[in-house]
Amino acid sequence: MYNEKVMDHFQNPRNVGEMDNPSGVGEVGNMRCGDIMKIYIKVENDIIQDIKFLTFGCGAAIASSSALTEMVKGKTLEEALQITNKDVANELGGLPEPKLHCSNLAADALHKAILDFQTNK
Amino acid sequence: MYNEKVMDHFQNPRNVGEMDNPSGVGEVGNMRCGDIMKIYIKVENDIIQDIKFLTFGCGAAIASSSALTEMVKGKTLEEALQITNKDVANELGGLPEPKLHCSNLAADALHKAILDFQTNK
Amino acid sequence: MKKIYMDYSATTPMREEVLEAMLPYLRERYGNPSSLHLFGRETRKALDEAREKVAAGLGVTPEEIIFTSGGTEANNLAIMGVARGISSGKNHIITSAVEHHAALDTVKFLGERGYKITILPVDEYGIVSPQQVKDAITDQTILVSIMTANNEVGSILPFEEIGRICREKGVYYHTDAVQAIGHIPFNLHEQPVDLLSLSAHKFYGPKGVGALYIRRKTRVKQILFGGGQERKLRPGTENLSAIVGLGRAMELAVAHIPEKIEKLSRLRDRLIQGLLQIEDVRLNGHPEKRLPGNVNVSIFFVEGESLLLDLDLKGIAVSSGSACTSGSLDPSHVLLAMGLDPQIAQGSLRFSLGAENTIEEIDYTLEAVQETVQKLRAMSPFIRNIC
Amino acid sequence: MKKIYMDYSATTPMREEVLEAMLPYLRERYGNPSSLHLFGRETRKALDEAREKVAAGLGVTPEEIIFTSGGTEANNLAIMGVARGISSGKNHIITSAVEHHAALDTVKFLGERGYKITILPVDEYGIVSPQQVKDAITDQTILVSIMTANNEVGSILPFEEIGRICREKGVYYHTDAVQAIGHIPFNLHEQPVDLLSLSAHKFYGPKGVGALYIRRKTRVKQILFGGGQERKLRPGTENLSAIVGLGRAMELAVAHIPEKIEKLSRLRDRLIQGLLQIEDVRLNGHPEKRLPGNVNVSIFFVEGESLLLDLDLKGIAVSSGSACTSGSLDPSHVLLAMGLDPQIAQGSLRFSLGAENTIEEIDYTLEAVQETVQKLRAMSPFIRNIC
Ligand SMILES: Cc1ncc(COP(=O)(O)O)c(C=O)c1O
Ligand SMILES: Cc1ncc(COP(=O)(O)O)c(C=O)c1O
Repeated sequence: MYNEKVMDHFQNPRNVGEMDNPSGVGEVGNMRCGDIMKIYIKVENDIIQDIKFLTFGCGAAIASSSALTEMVKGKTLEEALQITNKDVANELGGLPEPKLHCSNLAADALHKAILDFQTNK
Repeated sequence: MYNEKVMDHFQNPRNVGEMDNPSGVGEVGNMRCGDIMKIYIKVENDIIQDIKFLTFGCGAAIASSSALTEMVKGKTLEEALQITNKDVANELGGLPEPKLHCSNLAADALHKAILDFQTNK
Repeated sequence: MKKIYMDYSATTPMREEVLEAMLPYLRERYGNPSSLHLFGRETRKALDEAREKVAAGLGVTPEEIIFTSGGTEANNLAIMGVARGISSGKNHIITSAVEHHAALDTVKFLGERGYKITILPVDEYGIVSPQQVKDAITDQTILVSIMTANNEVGSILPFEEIGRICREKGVYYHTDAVQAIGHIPFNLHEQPVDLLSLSAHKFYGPKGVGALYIRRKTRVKQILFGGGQERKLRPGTENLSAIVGLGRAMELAVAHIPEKIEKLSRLRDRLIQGLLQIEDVRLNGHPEKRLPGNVNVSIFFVEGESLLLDLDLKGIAVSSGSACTSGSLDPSHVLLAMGLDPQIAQGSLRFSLGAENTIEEIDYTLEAVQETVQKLRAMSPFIRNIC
Repeated sequence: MKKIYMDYSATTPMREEVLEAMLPYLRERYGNPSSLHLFGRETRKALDEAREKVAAGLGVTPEEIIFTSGGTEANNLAIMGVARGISSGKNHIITSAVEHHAALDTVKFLGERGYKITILPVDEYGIVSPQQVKDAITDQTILVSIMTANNEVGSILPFEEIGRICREKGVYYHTDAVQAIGHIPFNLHEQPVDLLSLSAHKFYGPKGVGALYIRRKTRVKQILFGGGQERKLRPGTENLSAIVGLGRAMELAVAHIPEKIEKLSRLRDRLIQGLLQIEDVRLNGHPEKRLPGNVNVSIFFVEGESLLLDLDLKGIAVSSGSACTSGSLDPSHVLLAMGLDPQIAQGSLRFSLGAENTIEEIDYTLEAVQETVQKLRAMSPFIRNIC
């Protein structure tokens, strides 16, 4: 069902965990399918220096979160804001159809985290 | 589908054929299933001395005709009139359900032949 | 005793290669294809591959193939499924008088349910003309269901032209190709067909599995309810080994069709010629537009079951009408629709030839038929009445 | 890597004896059972014998058994068939919220078609009480369809009492026994059941075949149309090898049930106890009235598919919900009906044990689950929010 890249991110998720004193936190949740993602970012000089995630969800949700954190680390906020859920799915080499809309929300969580940072700055 | 006794009568039908100068002839036909039986009898002293049949029909029809001719030969007309289609089926050790009503009409043909004899006597 | 099978239209023996393909799925690969774990993924893969093979055999895409429990269910799903999928309020369905009961009776059932139905008559060969279809289509018509080739008399219908007319008129076209697949060349990609039924056991595959081809964007609704299998169109745990067998059988069936046709039709023509040399025998079905393995004759003055029974005693397996109605007592609805007298229809035999028949078998059969006919005619009250 | 199958409720491996019984019908005995000739008669005989075996296993007569393509079709035929068979104008059907979709969705479909339907709620264990059924029956009720044992949480329903009530009220009772046959003792002769569905692949038989028991004199009409097979109730060339397999599987399934129950429930209880030792795990389904092989737990703060996936990587095959819905994203309708919070329902796993599981596998599994839960909880945003 999932390709190797997805399974790798699922088995060895990068950047799992909470963060002390994050610059911003974003959470998205989809009540229908129940996946919840929480992204913490540490921003310095408009650059995402560190990023962590917590996810309750299926394999696709966990892999998307993990992949996103890798894609984003070291990027400027502007660059990070350009990343879409679709980019994450592409980075993973594709996700099964039924997972595309429910479990692939990591970019949304990131954007919320950036907004959170910008709002509270 | 058919038991051995039926198959034996089908394979080696007794008393097949026409009869010259029969005492009586009876024919029954069932339009729905298309079986047609014709029974010829030769009667002397109220006894069926000889009997022949011609049948267009399925295995059950042929076997019933054959079995009937054996049952009847040498019987008095009165005895012969007592024989029912059911008796013929029993003599054959039974027939498949769907064949009981359409293809088991030999006794009817016999009764017609007797009637024919009695009417024209 | 010799055992000669000449009832390939009723069902075929499975090819050894097909059984080989199935065996792992009857043994160690038993996972439910809907399961996400390893056991399920390996059977899901097999399911996908079988779908690809069936699609490739038809020249279509895998997403257009729905597996069913056989030709009967495929026909039911096509006809009732289209009827259920229509939202326009239109309600007219056209079929023909020579369809298999799995199509004909489904249409009749919809007739009882308030649909308008037209059952087209056929010519003396059991063929519906494209013009008849054209004339029957109204602005209320949703579906035309007319078979590819007839299972009893073997006539091949002008399905391509019929499809073209349906396409022009914007009406769905379903064809029951149960007797055609693997026996005549076929490329759905080039043909204006929206739905097509097939059944594996008619082309050396397993019994109990078939498929419905549903052209992309054709609106069909499920007719059985349950799990989400087969794109929600056909619920129930998949009959995996049989589906794998269907895939393999399809691969084999579409290979070397011209050679198979050539071989079979030679046998067929020899049998026909021989049979027609018996007095008062007529060939049913079209003399040329005919399945390569089909021989259907009426043998006057004698009845079909007794013919069949006597031939069976000589080791020859043939059919008097289609297998599923041969238990019944009515003469074939196909022969009656072709205008045969009921009594003559009743004296009909179908020889359907296949992969393992030989010239020797044909010749043995011809002798046997001659003997049988002679014997039964000697018992017949008709021959004297009529001649 | 170890491969541990704990998804016997999704499907079972076929027993070697069953395959042995089937093989002749996949090879040389290929005749169509409707054919009158030798090839057909030998398969007709096999069909009759299989029917006798299934009937004997249930304690009923062969005429009361109709073969279908599986449990799904059996349920559809039972429910739609009874609805179609009713001539009194009554139109109320009762079912429960925890039925398999093959029953529930069929009833809902009839609801759309104008039938009145009642979907009874269940208690926290997924059980419908006889009293609820009694209260729901009206003078319009034609059918109660309530399963014997639930496929997800394993609860055994009071089908006997429910049947008795239906009998008293003169209402047909159908029970979906797909998960019960071969797993709990059963003698239909003594039970007030009018219709019962079963599926061979759930008790070590082949996929793609099932049966519907229809008590004599129960009025049921066909729902698919075609040939006259299965007393006109289920048309289509019979899936002969699978039916023979079903017959053999039934023979084997009903033998030694007490011993099988004893062995399985010991494994089951060991697994349950071990799982409950993990923090924040609850058992779903009835603690005692439960299928001997079923373990269903909710593991708080983590999601089912990721649990399943991680266990799969460790070679353990389990299910998160029933196989046919595990492709979908909705939490189990059964767990929701039992009152579970959607998020908790989503973190549920079903272990269904069977013939080949061992104590070692149970212990290995327990360790694996512990590890997996730990890993996934470390990623979960909930555990921190809630605790
Ligand atoms: C033309 C045709 N359609 C449909 C069917 C039904 O197929 P099945 O018996 O596999 O359901 C048959 C064969 O019986 C057939 O010959
Ligand atoms: C309780 C229950 N009913 C019906 C079914 C459907 O059976 P099948 O998949 O064999 O059609 C299943 C299994 O999937 C089941 O567990």
